[in-house]
Amino acid sequence: MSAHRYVVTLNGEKKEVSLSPDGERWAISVDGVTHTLEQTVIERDEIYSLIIGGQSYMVDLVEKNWDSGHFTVSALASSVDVTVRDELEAIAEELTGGSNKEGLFELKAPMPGIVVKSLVKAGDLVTQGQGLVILEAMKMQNELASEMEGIVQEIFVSDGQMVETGAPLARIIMEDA
Amino acid sequence: MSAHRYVVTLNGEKKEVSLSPDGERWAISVDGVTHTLEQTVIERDEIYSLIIGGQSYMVDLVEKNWDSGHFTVSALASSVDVTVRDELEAIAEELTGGSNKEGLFELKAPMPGIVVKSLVKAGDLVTQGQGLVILEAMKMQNELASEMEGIVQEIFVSDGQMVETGAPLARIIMEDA
Amino acid sequence: MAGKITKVLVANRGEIALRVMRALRELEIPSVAVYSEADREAAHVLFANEAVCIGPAPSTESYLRIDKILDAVRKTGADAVHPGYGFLSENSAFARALRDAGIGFIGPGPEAMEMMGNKLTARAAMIAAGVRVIPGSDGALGDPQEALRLSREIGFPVMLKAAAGGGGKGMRVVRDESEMASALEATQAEAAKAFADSAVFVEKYIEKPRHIEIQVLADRQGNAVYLGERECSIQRRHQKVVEESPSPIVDEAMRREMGEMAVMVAKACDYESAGTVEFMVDAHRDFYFLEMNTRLQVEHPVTELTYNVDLVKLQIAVAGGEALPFRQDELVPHGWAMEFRIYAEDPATDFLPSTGKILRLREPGGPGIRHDSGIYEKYDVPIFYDPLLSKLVVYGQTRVEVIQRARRAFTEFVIAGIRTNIPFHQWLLRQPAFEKGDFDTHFIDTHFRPEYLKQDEALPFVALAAATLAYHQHGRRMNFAGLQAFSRRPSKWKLAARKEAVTRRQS
Amino acid sequence: MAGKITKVLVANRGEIALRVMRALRELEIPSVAVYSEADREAAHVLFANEAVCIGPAPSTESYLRIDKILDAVRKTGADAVHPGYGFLSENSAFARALRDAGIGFIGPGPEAMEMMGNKLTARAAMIAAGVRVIPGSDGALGDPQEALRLSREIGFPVMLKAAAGGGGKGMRVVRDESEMASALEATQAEAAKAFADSAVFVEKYIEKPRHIEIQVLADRQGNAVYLGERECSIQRRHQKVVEESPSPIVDEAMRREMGEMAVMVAKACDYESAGTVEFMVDAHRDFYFLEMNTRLQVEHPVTELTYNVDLVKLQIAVAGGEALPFRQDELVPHGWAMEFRIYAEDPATDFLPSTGKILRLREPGGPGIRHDSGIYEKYDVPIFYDPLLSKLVVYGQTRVEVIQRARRAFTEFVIAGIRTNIPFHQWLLRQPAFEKGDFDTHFIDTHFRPEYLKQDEALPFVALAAATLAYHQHGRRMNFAGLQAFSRRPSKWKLAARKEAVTRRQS
Repeated sequence: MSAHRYVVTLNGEKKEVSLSPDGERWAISVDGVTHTLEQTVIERDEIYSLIIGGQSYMVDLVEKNWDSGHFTVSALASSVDVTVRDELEAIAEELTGGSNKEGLFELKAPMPGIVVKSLVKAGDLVTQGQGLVILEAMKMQNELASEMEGIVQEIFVSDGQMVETGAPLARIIMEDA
Repeated sequence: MSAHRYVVTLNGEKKEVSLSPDGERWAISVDGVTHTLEQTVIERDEIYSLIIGGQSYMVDLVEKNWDSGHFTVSALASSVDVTVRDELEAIAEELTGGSNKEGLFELKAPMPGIVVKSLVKAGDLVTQGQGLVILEAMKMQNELASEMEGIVQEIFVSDGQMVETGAPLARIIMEDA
Repeated sequence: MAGKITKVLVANRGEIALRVMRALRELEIPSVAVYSEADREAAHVLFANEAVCIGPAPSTESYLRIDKILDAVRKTGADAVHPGYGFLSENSAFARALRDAGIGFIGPGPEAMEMMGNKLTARAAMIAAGVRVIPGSDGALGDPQEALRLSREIGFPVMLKAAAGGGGKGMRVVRDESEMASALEATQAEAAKAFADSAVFVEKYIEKPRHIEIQVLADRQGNAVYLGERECSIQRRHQKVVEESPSPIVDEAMRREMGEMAVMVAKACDYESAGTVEFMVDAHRDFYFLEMNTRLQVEHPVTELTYNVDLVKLQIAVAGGEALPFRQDELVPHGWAMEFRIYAEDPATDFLPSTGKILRLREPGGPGIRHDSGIYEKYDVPIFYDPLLSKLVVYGQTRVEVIQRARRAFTEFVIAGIRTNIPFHQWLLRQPAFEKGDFDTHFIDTHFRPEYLKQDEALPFVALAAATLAYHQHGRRMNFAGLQAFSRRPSKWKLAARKEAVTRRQS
Repeated sequence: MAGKITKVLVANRGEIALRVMRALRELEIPSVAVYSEADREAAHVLFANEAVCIGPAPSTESYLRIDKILDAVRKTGADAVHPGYGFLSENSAFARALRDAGIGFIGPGPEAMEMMGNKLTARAAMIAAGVRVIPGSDGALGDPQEALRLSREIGFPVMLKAAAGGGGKGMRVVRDESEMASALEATQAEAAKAFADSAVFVEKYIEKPRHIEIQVLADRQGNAVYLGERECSIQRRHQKVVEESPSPIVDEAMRREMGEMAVMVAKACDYESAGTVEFMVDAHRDFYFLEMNTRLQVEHPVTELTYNVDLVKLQIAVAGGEALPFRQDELVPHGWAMEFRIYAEDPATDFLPSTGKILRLREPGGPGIRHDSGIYEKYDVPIFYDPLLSKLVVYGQTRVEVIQRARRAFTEFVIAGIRTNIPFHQWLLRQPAFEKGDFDTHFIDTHFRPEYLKQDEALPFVALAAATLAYHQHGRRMNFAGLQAFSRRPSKWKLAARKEAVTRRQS
């Protein structure tokens, strides 16, 4: 009857989750409230059927990263990102400040595409919402903007370059950083 | 341009196959006749697109056993079983006689099911085509017959027993064996 | 039960449970699945809003248990039950139990089920109502003289049938008077031996019989209409395999005549909901009442396509007390539809059932394709139930277009991991007699042989090439991986495992 | 080219290439795919009988290269080309090059394309033919007096438009006479600044404009018919998103009137094959010719469903010299159809395009669902082309049924790994104005906000539970695997790798 403790982040909220086997079912407590659920694995790490309080759900684990605990879960005609950490890991990360860096904005490619043009260069002062890079994907040009006011520290791409999702495009730092 | 040699069995026929990379394509020779083919891997070990002489084929590797070289390949609205062996392995197996045993018939379950009834018992004389076991699967009863005349050496199952595909049900041996 | 239906329990499994749940979802009525222990992963459980386990795998311990289904109804607060086809769908005790519990039954009343459930009482009632049945003696024949007299009335050829017989046994065709005496003696002897009952009766022998049925719909207000015919003559061991609507041999006049007779049958048993009146049709296109199926049929989609109706939603409306939304003269069929039942059975080995995991599923798409399925990729088909996996229903402007479209659809259809009868359908769609619509219920038995099944001639080379490439590339990768094995950066999980291993070794 | 078509090259990609190849396969005509280097794994390449690479990823170097497509035609021996929509489908030079090479073009002649390709000449020709166009000045306005005089003729409100403008820029609505002078001055100044050309013309301002188009079909024998209308007002940035047939505002009389005008347009340009005449319809249901699209439209399936025809097969028949198989009075629509375009773009982030691998694809099924798709599970959507992935087309008896069915279908539809606009469709299907059919081309802009998108309220808990279970179980397995690692029986492959490693170390 050992309960396993996790910290789960979903839609920006952190939840304390404890999971314990309960016969052929699971007891799962989220922030202190317990639910009983029945899980059937249709395809390991891929497709589950969950029955929770009599309600039936088909769930697809679309993306998963076992090391970071990041998942994209598809169910109920929609999908959502979830991060699961062991409780001890989560505490350790909190103590060391994790990888959060304040006073810094890194623009990453939200999709694969071709860099049409950089709108700014290193040393430029930019405002929040100002366009930094134009990225073309699927015949459409998209202006990608800065999320904070600051100075352009570096542009990582050159015009005409193809980039993958997540590729760093530009870094903005706080003026007094 | 080293050619790799395989012995491939398909529809009961053995073919000598040699495979050599040819730029971005492959040259594949079957019993001395060479074809050029282009392969694109859509999903590794799962889905290929092959273009052979301008003709396009989508191929699914449905079942595969890397040790035995047994594959079930689905393409062209149908499927077929294929066995691939390294040339040296194939020769070695031929020399040791493989696992063929003559003068013996082992009845195996062709599908999962429930044994309704054994129609014979050990020591019975049976003719070719005589029913040995009735197996029920999906509400239908199927009488499974002997492929040779002989003596029932053993019945491996009891009435009411559930069996999986390939489970041995009965063994018939030649009268003078 | 009366008034609006707010939650429906579907007392079935497989494709028909999904079909019913789709209609419910369109009406925004929550659905409840019931399932046996073997069906926890079944498609209908995954689709339903709620799911209740009702017992072990054998249907006698689950899907056929009225008490357990009533428990599930109570537990979930469902106010109506849809029975699908098979299982309890024509069980009048079930319909009665629901009525007694104040739960709606989406189907006819138990009285109609009982009247139509017994072939002999149904026949008698239909004769009384003026419905045409297959002419024959209503009781056992005494001597050859009586047999001769009745046969002359009916007209030769006739069929002698053991009263206790069934499944094609104890039957003998008599083509003219001279054969009667010896045939009767032989049939009686055979009947006595096989069934310990020598009673034999005589019936008109139907040559080149076709099985054609009429869809009817009736409401509580007393309205009843017919929605044309379905041709169901492509059968194997009395199991339908391909159905179509319209029938290649039914014209407008015949449709009206059969339809009106079917409505007469429905009215004679005070029918409510969707039902089917089955007829036997002979080579002269004369038709005879066979029986009434007091439920939704497997092959209902071909009618839905040609009449552009949703029979399940109409059943639900009628069960909720609504009147039918159309009159007979508003029901005009358009186009042509054909249903191909996809069974988990291998046509190459005498249709041996096949079960196992569906490793790959790729469904046909594009114009004129409807797929009513009870499976999905990675589903493990259990051994306990009917082998019907899904139904591919094809629609088009003409019968020729439907056949061409079905051939195209089967080039797209991939179900891998288990054997199906798709190769049979591919064979059927190339038969000139089938293309001409020239067939009867004996068609498969007389025309099909496993050795006629054909694969594309390019398949062997394509498969050989693909398998050789796979084996070769896998080997290369494995060798490479072997070389790399010791230089890899250990993952977090491996480190954890190593630590645990060390800890255990120490303890 | 004349006579029977025996092999067709499809000069397109994506769902439309598949749509055309399905028709070809039904007719048993082999199909040839052409593909760019980025499209080697595209669905149309996998579906085709033959496939030819025609160059690098950018369409200017592949799908738009007439010379390369002609090479592919010659190489494969195709005797006709189907252009799909987009790319070269309305390029008269392409149609002419094929004609010169003696290759069939499945579409209209280059003359009709040219006449309709230029908006100004098309407008002039249609006025000459007696077709109603949006009233306006045919040239640039001089002074406010001329503008006032013309506007009085047309009737206020009017729209001032920069002649060189486009895409919504350099336009200004003038509601009454008093606003004219200042509005004209402002628009001219704006035009001069934006387009270096101050020419401005005046046109009737269409309030609450709806985009409604008529499908026409014409053959070489001079027959031309219309197949009803398609309502295409649900647009975002002039890109159609949802189309339906019939239109909620078109009745039989209006359909006939619009249809006859569309046939007049087709005859005025000697049209052959399938084409579409687009109209702008105002709040009073008055309609004006906008342009003719001389090709198959994306949204052709809604017409196929309501008229039970196969437009692609009819195009092929007409291109082969056959006459249309029906007369106007035989064409009667039944039921209702709606098409939902599935785009790879994320409605939550201002419809940002999304590409990547489709990790899971589960398509809706059952009654009334047609899926015209250009994708498959494991397909990697490239970044170079139009974001249209597929079209979900829903059919039913009434508009209400179609909406209910579409909602149901979207509960079944899983496309995972990339973002799609499915959440937008789910939002749209719950808008009362959409349900009532009360919308115009501004609907999305005025009504939609990303924050209106909703997910099921049970999703967070279900996702949390599933992810936690997965993480937990994976961890357990990894620990177990770690403990077992050294006790495993080595496989044949590992032995081979070890041997090779040893060999290399020794050498």
